[in-house]
Amino acid sequence: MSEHHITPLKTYLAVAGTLFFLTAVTVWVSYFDFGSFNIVIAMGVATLKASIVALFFMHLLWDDKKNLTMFVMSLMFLGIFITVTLLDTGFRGGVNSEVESPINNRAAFYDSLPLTDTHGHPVDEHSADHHGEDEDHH
Amino acid sequence: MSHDNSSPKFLQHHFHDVEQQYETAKLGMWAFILTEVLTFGGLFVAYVVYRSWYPEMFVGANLLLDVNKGLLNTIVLITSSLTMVLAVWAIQKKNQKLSLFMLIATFLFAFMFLGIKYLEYSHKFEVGQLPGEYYSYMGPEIAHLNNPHIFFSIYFIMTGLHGLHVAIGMGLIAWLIYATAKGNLNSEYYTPMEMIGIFWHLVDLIWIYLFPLFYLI
Amino acid sequence: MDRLTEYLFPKQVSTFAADIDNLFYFIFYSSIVLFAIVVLGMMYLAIKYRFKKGDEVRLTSSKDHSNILEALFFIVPLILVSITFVWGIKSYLQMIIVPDDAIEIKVTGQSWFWTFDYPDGGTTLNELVVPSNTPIKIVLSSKDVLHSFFIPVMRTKMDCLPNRYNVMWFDAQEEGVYDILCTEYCGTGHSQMGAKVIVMKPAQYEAYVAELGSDDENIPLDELGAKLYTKKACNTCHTLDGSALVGPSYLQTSQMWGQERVFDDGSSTVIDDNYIRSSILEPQTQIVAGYQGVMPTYQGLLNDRELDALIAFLKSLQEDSQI
Amino acid sequence: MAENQKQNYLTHPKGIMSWLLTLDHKRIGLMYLFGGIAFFFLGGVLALGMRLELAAPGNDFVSNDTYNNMYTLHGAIMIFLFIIPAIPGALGNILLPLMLGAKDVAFPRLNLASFYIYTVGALFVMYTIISGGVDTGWTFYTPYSTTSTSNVIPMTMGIFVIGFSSILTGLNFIATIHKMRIPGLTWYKLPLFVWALYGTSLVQITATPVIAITMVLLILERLLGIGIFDPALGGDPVLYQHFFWFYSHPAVYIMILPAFGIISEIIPVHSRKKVWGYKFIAFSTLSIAFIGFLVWGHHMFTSGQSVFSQIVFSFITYFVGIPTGVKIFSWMLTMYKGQVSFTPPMLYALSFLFLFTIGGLTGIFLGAVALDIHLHDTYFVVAHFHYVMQGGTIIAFLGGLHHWWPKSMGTMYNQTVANICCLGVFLGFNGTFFPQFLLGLRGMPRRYATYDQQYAELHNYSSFWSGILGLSIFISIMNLLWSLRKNNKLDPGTNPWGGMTLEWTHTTSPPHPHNFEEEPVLEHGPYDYDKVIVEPTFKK
Repeated sequence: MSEHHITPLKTYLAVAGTLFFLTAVTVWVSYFDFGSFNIVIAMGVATLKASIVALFFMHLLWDDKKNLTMFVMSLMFLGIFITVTLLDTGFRGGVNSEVESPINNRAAFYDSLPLTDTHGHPVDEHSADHHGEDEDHH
Repeated sequence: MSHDNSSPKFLQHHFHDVEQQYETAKLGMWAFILTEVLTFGGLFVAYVVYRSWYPEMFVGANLLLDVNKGLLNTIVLITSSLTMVLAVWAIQKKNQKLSLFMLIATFLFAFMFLGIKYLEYSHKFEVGQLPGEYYSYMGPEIAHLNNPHIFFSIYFIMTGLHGLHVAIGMGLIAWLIYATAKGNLNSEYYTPMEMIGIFWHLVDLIWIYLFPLFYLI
Repeated sequence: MDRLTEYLFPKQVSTFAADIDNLFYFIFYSSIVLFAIVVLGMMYLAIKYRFKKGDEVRLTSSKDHSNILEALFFIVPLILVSITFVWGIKSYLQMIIVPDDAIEIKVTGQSWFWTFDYPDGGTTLNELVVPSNTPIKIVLSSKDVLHSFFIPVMRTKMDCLPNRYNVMWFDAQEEGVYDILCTEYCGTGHSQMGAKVIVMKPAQYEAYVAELGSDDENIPLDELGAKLYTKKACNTCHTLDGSALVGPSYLQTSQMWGQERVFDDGSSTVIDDNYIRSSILEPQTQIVAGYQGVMPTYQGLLNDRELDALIAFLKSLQEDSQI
Repeated sequence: MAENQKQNYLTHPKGIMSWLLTLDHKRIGLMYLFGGIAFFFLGGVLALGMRLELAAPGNDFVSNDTYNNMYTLHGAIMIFLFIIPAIPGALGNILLPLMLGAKDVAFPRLNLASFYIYTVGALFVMYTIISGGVDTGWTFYTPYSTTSTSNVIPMTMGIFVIGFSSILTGLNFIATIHKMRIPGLTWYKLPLFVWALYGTSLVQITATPVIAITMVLLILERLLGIGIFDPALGGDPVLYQHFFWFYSHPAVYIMILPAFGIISEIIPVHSRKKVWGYKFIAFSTLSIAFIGFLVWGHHMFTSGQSVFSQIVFSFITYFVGIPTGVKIFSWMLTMYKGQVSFTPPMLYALSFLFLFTIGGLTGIFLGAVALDIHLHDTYFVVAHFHYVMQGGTIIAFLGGLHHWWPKSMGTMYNQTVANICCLGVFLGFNGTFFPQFLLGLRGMPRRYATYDQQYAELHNYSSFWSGILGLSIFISIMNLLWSLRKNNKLDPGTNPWGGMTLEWTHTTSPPHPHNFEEEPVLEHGPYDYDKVIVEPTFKK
C-alpha cells in the first residue's frame, strides 16, 4: 500500500485554513442584503467549500477518475431531480390561473393556535387582538 | 485454492492482489456515497420546492435559528474532518500513536457537534418550533407568515438525518479506535480507516450546505 | 373506421373527441406496420434459418450490422414519434385552453360522491347537467383524498386535488346521459363513485337550473327523503335491503328504531330522530361497531327540511317492510 | 483432482449453516431465486383471486376492501419482492462472477447482507398481510396513504428496507464489473447480460435512495403531519408523485434492462450466431438507463402538473422508445443466417419479442399527452404495463431460468413439457391482457372491484385466460423443480446449448464452489459463432 499517494501535511492544513476562511466569509456576507443574490453567493461559497473537501480531504484529486465520475454523477442526477421537479412546481397556472396556488395558503390548524411571545408562551387575549390588528396594517 | 504464503492475511480469497482489493473497496465506497447524496437529495428537492413556494416564510423562519450555534457546529465539523484526514495521514506515515490520537479527537468533536445540536433542539422544543402538526410557535416574527411548520419539518428532518449520520460515524470511528489500538489497522492495511474517512467527509460536506441553507439565507 | 370506432371507443361527444380518436388511429396503424415487420420478420428468419434434423453444427455468418438498416430503424420510428408528439401536444393544448365564453361549473369530489355547483347557485349531487353545444369549464377540487373526474365520451379527465383547483373543459355535441367515473383510487367506495352527465338542449338546461332546489318544497317529507337518498348519494354506502355495504343498511337501522345501537368505542345510544340527525351531520363522533368511520359530514349540504325528510324516509322503511 | 471435479457448489460444503451463512454468490443467488419464486407464487395467487372477482360485475367473491387489499399486495409483492430482486438478485448473482471469470462478487459479505435485508423487508410485508393488509395501491399516493386506516407504515417500512437490499446489490455489481474481470476481458468482450446488469445497477444505486427517503417522509407525514405531502397541512400531493415516480419510473428499467440482457444472451446462443449490433445493444442499455430518469412525469399527465412539464415529459418519453425499438430489430436480425433451434429458452425469447413489442408500441399511445388523458388510469395502462412487466420481464426471466437451469442446477428438465408450457404462457398471457386494452379504450378504470355491465364480456374473457396463464406458469416451474429428482444429474462437462461465455466454456455444471478450477484464459468473444465451433451437448 506504500505506493499510494500521501498528501503532505501542509496541504491538509492549508485546506482546513481555507475552509475556515470561507466559513467566515459566508457568515460575514450574510449580514448584507443582496436580494436574490443572497442565495447565489451562499451556494457559491458552499459549493467551493464542498469541492475543496471532495478534492483534497476525500482524495478525489489523486484518485482513480472513476470515483470522481461516480461523485459527479450523483450531483448530476440530483440536478436533474431538482430542475425537472421545478419545471412543474414553478410553472403551474401557466394556462389556467386557478391552478397556480393552493386554495388555502395556511393550514387549518393555525386557526386554533394562540399567538405566542418569543418564548413560545401564549400571550393574553387582549394583546393578541391588538397584535391581530397590527397585522392587518401590514 | 489457497494463496501462497507471501500474500498478506487481510487479502480476501477472491482478489488477485492487495491493490485490486483496495481499489474495489474504494469504488464501492464511492458508489455508496452516490446513494447518500441522492438520499439527502430528496430532502434538498423538498427544500427547494417549498422555498420557491414560500420565499418570505423561509426567510422569516430561518431568522429563528441560532446562527452562532450553527457557526460553532460548522467549525467543529470542519475541524473533525481535518483530524480525520490527519489520522489517515499519520497511519500512512507509520505513526500509529498520532493516528489514534487524531481518531479520538475526531470522536470527541463529533460528540461536541451532537451536544451543540442537542442544545439547539431542546430550545426549539421549548418554544414550540416543532415539525409538522406539533408546531405551536406563533411569536410576533412569524405569526403573519404562512405554514412555518413546513420549514421546521424540513429543518428537523434534514438536520436529524444528518445527526443520525454523525452518530453512525461516531460508532464507526469508535470501531476504528479499537482496531487501531489493537494494531489491526497499520500502515500496511488501513483501508477501513480511509473508507470511514470518506464517509466522515461526506457528513461534513452535507453540513457545508445545510448551514447556509438553514441559518444564513 | 366508424364501425371500428364504435367497437373500440365510447361515443364521441365532445368537440375534440374525434381528433383524439384520429390520433389513436394514426399510432394504431403505424404500430401495426412496425409490429408486422417485427413479428413476420422474426417468424421468417426463425423458420428459414432453423436448425434442421441432420444439419451439421457449423460456423455461421459474421454479419452483425448493416448501416442502411440501422439508419432506417432509427429514422422511421423517429419520424413517426415526432408526428405523434406534435399531434399529441397540439390536441392537448386544445383540451386545456378553455374558450372564453364557457359556463363554469365547480366539481367537488368527496369520498364517494360528486357535488356540482352551478354558476347561478344551484347544486346537484352525482348528476351533472350541462347544455349541449356550449363550452363547459369544469373547476375541480376535492374535499378529502385524490379523485379523478373522467367522462369517457368526452375523452377527458383530470385529477381532483384537495386544497388546489384543477381545470378541464368540454363542449358536448349530442344530448344524452353519459357515465362519469372516478379514476384515481380513493378507497372502499372507489368503484362505486360514478355519476352521470346529462347533456340537454340549452333551453332545457336554463329551465333545469332555474328550478334547482325549488321543487322540493311541495312534496311530502318521506317522498322527498326517498329522492334525496339517491340524489345526495346516500345509496353509495347504505342499502335499503338490509345488506351491509360501506355503512349500515337503512332498513336495518329502521328496524332497530327505538333500540340500542352499539358503537366501536363500546358506548351505545337509542336510535331516534336526534341520533339520525347527528349521525348525518357529525358522522365521525359515533361509529357503529363493525364499520369504519369513513362517512363525510353533510353539514351545509342538507337543510333542516331535507334532514327531516331523510329521517322520515328512513322511518318509513320499517313500515314498508312489514307489509 | 478427480475428487475435486465432483465437487460443486450445491453439494460442497454441506449443512444448513453452510447455506445460511454462505458467502458464495451462487448460493446467495439460489436463495434469492427461491425467495423470489415464492413471492411470485403469492402475487400470482392474489392476481388470480382478483381475476376471479372481476369475472363478473358485482361483488361476487370479495368485498371492495378485500379487493383493494389484494390489488395493493399483488402490485407491491410482484414489484418489490419478485421482479426487482429476481433477475439481478438471482440470475445476476449466480452468473455475473462466472461471466467475468471471477471467483466471487466484489463484496461477498455485503451480498449476503443484502439477501438478509431483503428477508427482513419481506418479513415486514408478511406482517402487513397478517395484520390486515394495506389498501392504498402500491403507489401510496397521498393524502389517501396518510389518512388510510390500514397498515401503511409496516408496508412502507418494508419497501424502505428492501430498497437497501437493492442498493447494496447494485453497488456490489458495479464494483464487480469494474474490478473483477479477468485480464483480457475488455468492456466490448463482455457478455451483453453483464452490460445489462451494469445499467441496472447504475439505476439501482441512483434511484433507490430516493424511494427510501420518500417512504421516510411518508411515514413521518403519518406520524408527525410534517406537511410536505398532505394538502390539509399545506403540503402538495403532486410533489409526492414527483418523488415517487423519480424512483418508480427508473425502477421500470431496473425491471426490464436485465430482461433485455437475458434476451441478448439467449438469442445468439440458440441461433448460434454472432449477435447483431453488439455495441448498439450495449450502449442503448446505458442510454435507456439514463433517459429513464427524465421521463417520470408521464405517469402524471392528469395530475395537474404544469403544462410546461407535460410537454417536456412527453417529448423526452419518445427518446426512450427509439433505442428500445432498435434493440428489438437487432434481436430479430441476430437470427439472420444462423442455426435457430426451437428450444424452450428460444421459444421464451421469441415470445418476448412478440409481447414486448406490443408492450413497447402501446407505450407510444400513452406517451401522446392528448390520448393519454383518455387512457390514463384505465385498463389500457394495466394491459400496457403487464405486457412490459410480465410479457417482457417475467417471460425473459422464465427464458433465462430455462437457459441457465442446467448450468446452475446440473439437471435438464423435460423440454417438451417446457415447450408446451411456454405456448400456454404465451396464449394465456395474450388472452388475459389483450382484452384489457379494449376495456381501457372503452373507459374501464383500473382499481375497480366491481364494474358496469357493458365491460362484463371482456372481463370474463380475461379472467378465463388468466387461469390458463397461471396454470402454465405453475407447471413450467414444477417441471423445472421435477428435474431435481434423484439420479437425474447431467455430466458435469455439459454445455447443452453450445454457449460461448465463460460460465459455459470454463467451468462445470453445476459450477465448482470457487467457480473455476483455475483462472480462465479468454480464448474468444462471447458470441464468436463465426470463428469457433462449440458443440451443443443436447441435440434435438
